[in-house]
Amino acid sequence: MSSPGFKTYRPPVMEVSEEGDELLEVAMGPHHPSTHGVFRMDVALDGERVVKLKPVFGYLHRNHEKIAEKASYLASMPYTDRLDYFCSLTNNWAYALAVEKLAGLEVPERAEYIRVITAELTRIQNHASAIGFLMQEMGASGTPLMYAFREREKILDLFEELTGSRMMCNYMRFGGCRVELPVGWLNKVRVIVDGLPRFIDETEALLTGNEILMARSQGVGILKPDLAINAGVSGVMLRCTGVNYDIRKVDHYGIYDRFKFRVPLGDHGDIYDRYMLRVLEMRESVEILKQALKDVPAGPIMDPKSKIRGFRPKPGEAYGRIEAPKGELGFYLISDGSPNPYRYRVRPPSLINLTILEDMCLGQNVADVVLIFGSVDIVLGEVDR
Amino acid sequence: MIFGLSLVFILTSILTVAGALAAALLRNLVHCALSLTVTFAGLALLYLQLDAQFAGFAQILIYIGAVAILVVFAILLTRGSGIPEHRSFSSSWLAGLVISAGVFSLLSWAVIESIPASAARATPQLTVQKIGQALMSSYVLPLEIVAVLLTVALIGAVIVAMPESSKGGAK
Amino acid sequence: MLGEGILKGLGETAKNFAGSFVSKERLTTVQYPEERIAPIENTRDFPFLVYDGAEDADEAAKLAGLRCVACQICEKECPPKCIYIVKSTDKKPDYVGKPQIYPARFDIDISVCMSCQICVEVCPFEAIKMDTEFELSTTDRFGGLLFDRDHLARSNQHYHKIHPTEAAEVDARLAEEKAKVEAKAKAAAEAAAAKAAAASAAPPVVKPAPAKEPGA
Amino acid sequence: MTVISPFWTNLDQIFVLLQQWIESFFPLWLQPAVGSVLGVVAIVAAFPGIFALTTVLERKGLGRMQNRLGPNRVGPLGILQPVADGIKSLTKEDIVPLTADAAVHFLAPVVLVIAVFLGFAVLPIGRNMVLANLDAGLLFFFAIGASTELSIFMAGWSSRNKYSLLGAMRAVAQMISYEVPLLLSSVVAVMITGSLSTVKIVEAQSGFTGIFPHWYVFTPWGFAGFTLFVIAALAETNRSPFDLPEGESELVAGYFTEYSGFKFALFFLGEYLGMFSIAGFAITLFLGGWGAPLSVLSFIPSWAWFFAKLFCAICFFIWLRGTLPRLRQDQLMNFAWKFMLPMSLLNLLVAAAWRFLPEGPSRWVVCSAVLLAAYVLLGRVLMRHQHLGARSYRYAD
Repeated sequence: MSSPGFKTYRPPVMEVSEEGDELLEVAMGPHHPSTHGVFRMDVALDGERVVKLKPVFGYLHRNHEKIAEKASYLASMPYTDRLDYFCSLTNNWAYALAVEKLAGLEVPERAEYIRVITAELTRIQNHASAIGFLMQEMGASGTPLMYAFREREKILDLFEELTGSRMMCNYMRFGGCRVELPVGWLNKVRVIVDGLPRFIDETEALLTGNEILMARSQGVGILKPDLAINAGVSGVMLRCTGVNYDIRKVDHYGIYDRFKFRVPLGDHGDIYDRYMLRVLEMRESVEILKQALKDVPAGPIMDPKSKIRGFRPKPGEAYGRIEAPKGELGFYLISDGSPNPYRYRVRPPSLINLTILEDMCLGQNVADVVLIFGSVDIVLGEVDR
Repeated sequence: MIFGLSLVFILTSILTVAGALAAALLRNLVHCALSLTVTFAGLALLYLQLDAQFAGFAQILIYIGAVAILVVFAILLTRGSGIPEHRSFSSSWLAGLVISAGVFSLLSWAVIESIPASAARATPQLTVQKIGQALMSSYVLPLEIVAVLLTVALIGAVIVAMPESSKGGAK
Repeated sequence: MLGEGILKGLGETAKNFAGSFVSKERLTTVQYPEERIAPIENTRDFPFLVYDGAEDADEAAKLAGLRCVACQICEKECPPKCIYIVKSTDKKPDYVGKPQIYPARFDIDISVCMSCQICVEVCPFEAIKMDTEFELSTTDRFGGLLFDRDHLARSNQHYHKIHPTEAAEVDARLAEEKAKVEAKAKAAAEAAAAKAAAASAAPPVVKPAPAKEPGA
Repeated sequence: MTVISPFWTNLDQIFVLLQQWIESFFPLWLQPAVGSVLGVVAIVAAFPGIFALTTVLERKGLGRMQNRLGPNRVGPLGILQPVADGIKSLTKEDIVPLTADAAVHFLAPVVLVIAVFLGFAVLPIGRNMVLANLDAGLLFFFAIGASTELSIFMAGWSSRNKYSLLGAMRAVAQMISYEVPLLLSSVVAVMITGSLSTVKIVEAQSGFTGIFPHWYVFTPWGFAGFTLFVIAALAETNRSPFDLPEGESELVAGYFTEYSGFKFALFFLGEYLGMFSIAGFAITLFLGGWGAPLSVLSFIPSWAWFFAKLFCAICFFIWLRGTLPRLRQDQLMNFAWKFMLPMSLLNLLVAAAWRFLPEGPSRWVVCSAVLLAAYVLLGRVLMRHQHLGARSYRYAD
């Protein structure tokens, strides 16, 4: 396939399959109803079977990393909300973790608890939405998506009460959190977390045993463990192939060691496994939240030593990573002592999970390409940065 | 009642003949197939006028429902739906005209011969029940033979359509 | 048994359908223009400048009470650079009475601002806070979304209305600072008075030192 | 039959009396023509009216299933929404692609709507309220049903667009392969009644034992036939789990991608009317047509029962649409040829056995046992063949 030149973009030339009959060239996106944002797939079809698939992205590139090099450390924090705009709090946490490693800041106990609580709430509403969108692709006209959004609204209201904005929280600072918990916020979280298991049971009752869902997703878009590891895939995509790698257990960052939770693993690596893993991870997050909510200590939420303005970390480099809902989200910073970083690099889990899209889609049906793409659960803000 | 024929009969026959002509003369193959369907519909209306309900509905079900779709699919899958470049009339159209005139005259002679005989008897009161009983009693053997024939044809079609790769080893 | 899962799913939607007539929890629609969700206290939309004075003060009173001293920290720290400040040439006394520069011009381009409230965080004078007003649609894409100083200035009472707890803390801190400054000024005044008294008791040969600027 | 007061019988025959009263104004030789014209006008008015009601019902029903309200801005409780949709589709510009084949592009929705309206001719809406009491009424309905595929193909091919071509091919393939189980599952009712006429089928089901009606759906072969008929009907009208042709997620809108304005609305009218006519036939064949569900209630007019059952059928379609994801094309075909066809053939055998077995519980047990065993066995084979099934998940240490 000729790569598009910079001067004129020539559409991919018409391919001829082995049997010699002409391939049907279909470009899915960027205005296709099923791509999560602006993403294009040039798919060559032989009848209904996919012969060649070239993902084309970059439509949402906002030059995030170059801007970060010119801006101060604090000024990049609100931009991290815009990376994976479904989970702004985990993005903030990853960036704050990287800067704390760079500058050697300590985070008080209460801030650590708040970080775990907000991160797990983010994970639940992200997985619920991911399942909802996957079912939407399968044609279930929005009912599972509306179930997910009903719960997501409650969690977003919690975020608004805490940070002031539903999706663009900008809440973490280097060495803690920005604002003290409003009065009664923890009780509201307890009420909502108690309601979550009922929502997960409802979703499972609606979907897990559904024969049509099984027919459409079992054995479709299979990912082999070795390919997943070599491609650097992370998160649910990696664990659905049976590889036991969860950064919360590997890195022991934050205070995850104090909580007892399990990491579900899949055996087949197909779409049904990814769906089930997301459901089981939601249940584990509820367990973590229950344990975390029991003993949130009093105390400061900000390391007194850390300064907001004129923050000049000593020269050096640091790589902070966390288990974001989409996978391993990492920030690599090089500081030369000046108030703005010399190099600011984001390791986007969505982009890296997307590199193996063609391997999963070859030989599958065109209706499944959309499903496989949906099951990877990506957000274009993070893919294009 | 013009020339002893009812108005409705004249209209349907014009429709049928027009459909047949269009099927022969139109350039675009899919248009021909669709006008062929109009002819089948015209035939069905003629049956219904003769109060042969079962024949009329069977005609619609089989010809419009299956044969027309088959013809159209055949045209589509063999990439024949493009506009043909050469003229639709072959060079030896004169010979074609002579042959068709001959066939037409033969047919019309046979029709005229048979009219006096049938005009005497009133058309029998036909109900679907009688057809069913006739099929099951006196014509049961031909029915079964046709059934076997159709099944064999079906299986043959499936084998022809099976992709080469699977025909060899067990898929 | 084939179809068992589908029947369970159907039962689930039926339960949800019936539930939506019964329990409020299963019918979450808020009819926006007529019904509204209770305003959440910490909400932040776009910044506004705080001034100490009456709600319906006129231009001059607004300017007089304006807390902003045009130090341009927020202009430097704002990530998308949507604040534009021009310093004034003369000075006006601030809430403590000390003459301070004020912004002759303070523009925020609402279409660029991403309401990240970093300006609020870095402002040392509690002069800029986040408003909860979100119905800002205008037909004019350029002028309509460029708010100038008078459009941005809102009273402290408004601030108390939208962020009660936060406003109370800010006022407490300002009052405490004001008290400290006055105490210092009073102490300085007494010291000056004591020195003046001592000087008058002593021979009047020495000219009394010029009265020190109160609260310098 | 319990004695029913004349008031109720008049109410039951109100439309028939109305028709005769209007006919009396015309000369004798014109009366049959006027009668049939009135019948046609009634159908053309009633069923598009139900179509309008269904669009609102569908959107509100789906909304309620998804914990939201559904349209309530246009008119009280959103009742006038169809009027708004109608005006919108009328005023929208009707764009025909340049390369499209104009004649066929225009004819496709016309043929679809004509074919679907013809299907209502043989539907018995109430006691002696059927437009054309044909001797082979059911055969007429299936013949007309078969010609709607042609119009879908015309739409898909004439708009000369990759997506609509794929959508049309899928739709026609799906409808053809589901027509076979549809016909076979309805043959069961014909076999027991002994006639193809829809009116006779309804009369055969109109008796009561105790207070329970003799509907076919209450017999084992009837219930199996009914479920097979409904599943095939869903596929025939491209509804809910089988709405693949306009699968939004892959092919933007299937065969009517290139249609806009009123032609697009005509396609929707055609789809919904197809849904009503096939639901009407499911009611006629298996749910006792216009018969009352309980002998006590048989004073209520017959057409009221028909429309009540139609309303329940519509709600069932909406319920399915709100719950089930969509099947893929090849799974759809497998299901038709590997599950529906064998089950409906077996159902024919069971119905034959039912007819020749003596009365009494023995034939009940035999028939239902055979059907249940076949269903469970076939279901398990189908699922295991593609090794589908519930899974258990392990956790890391």
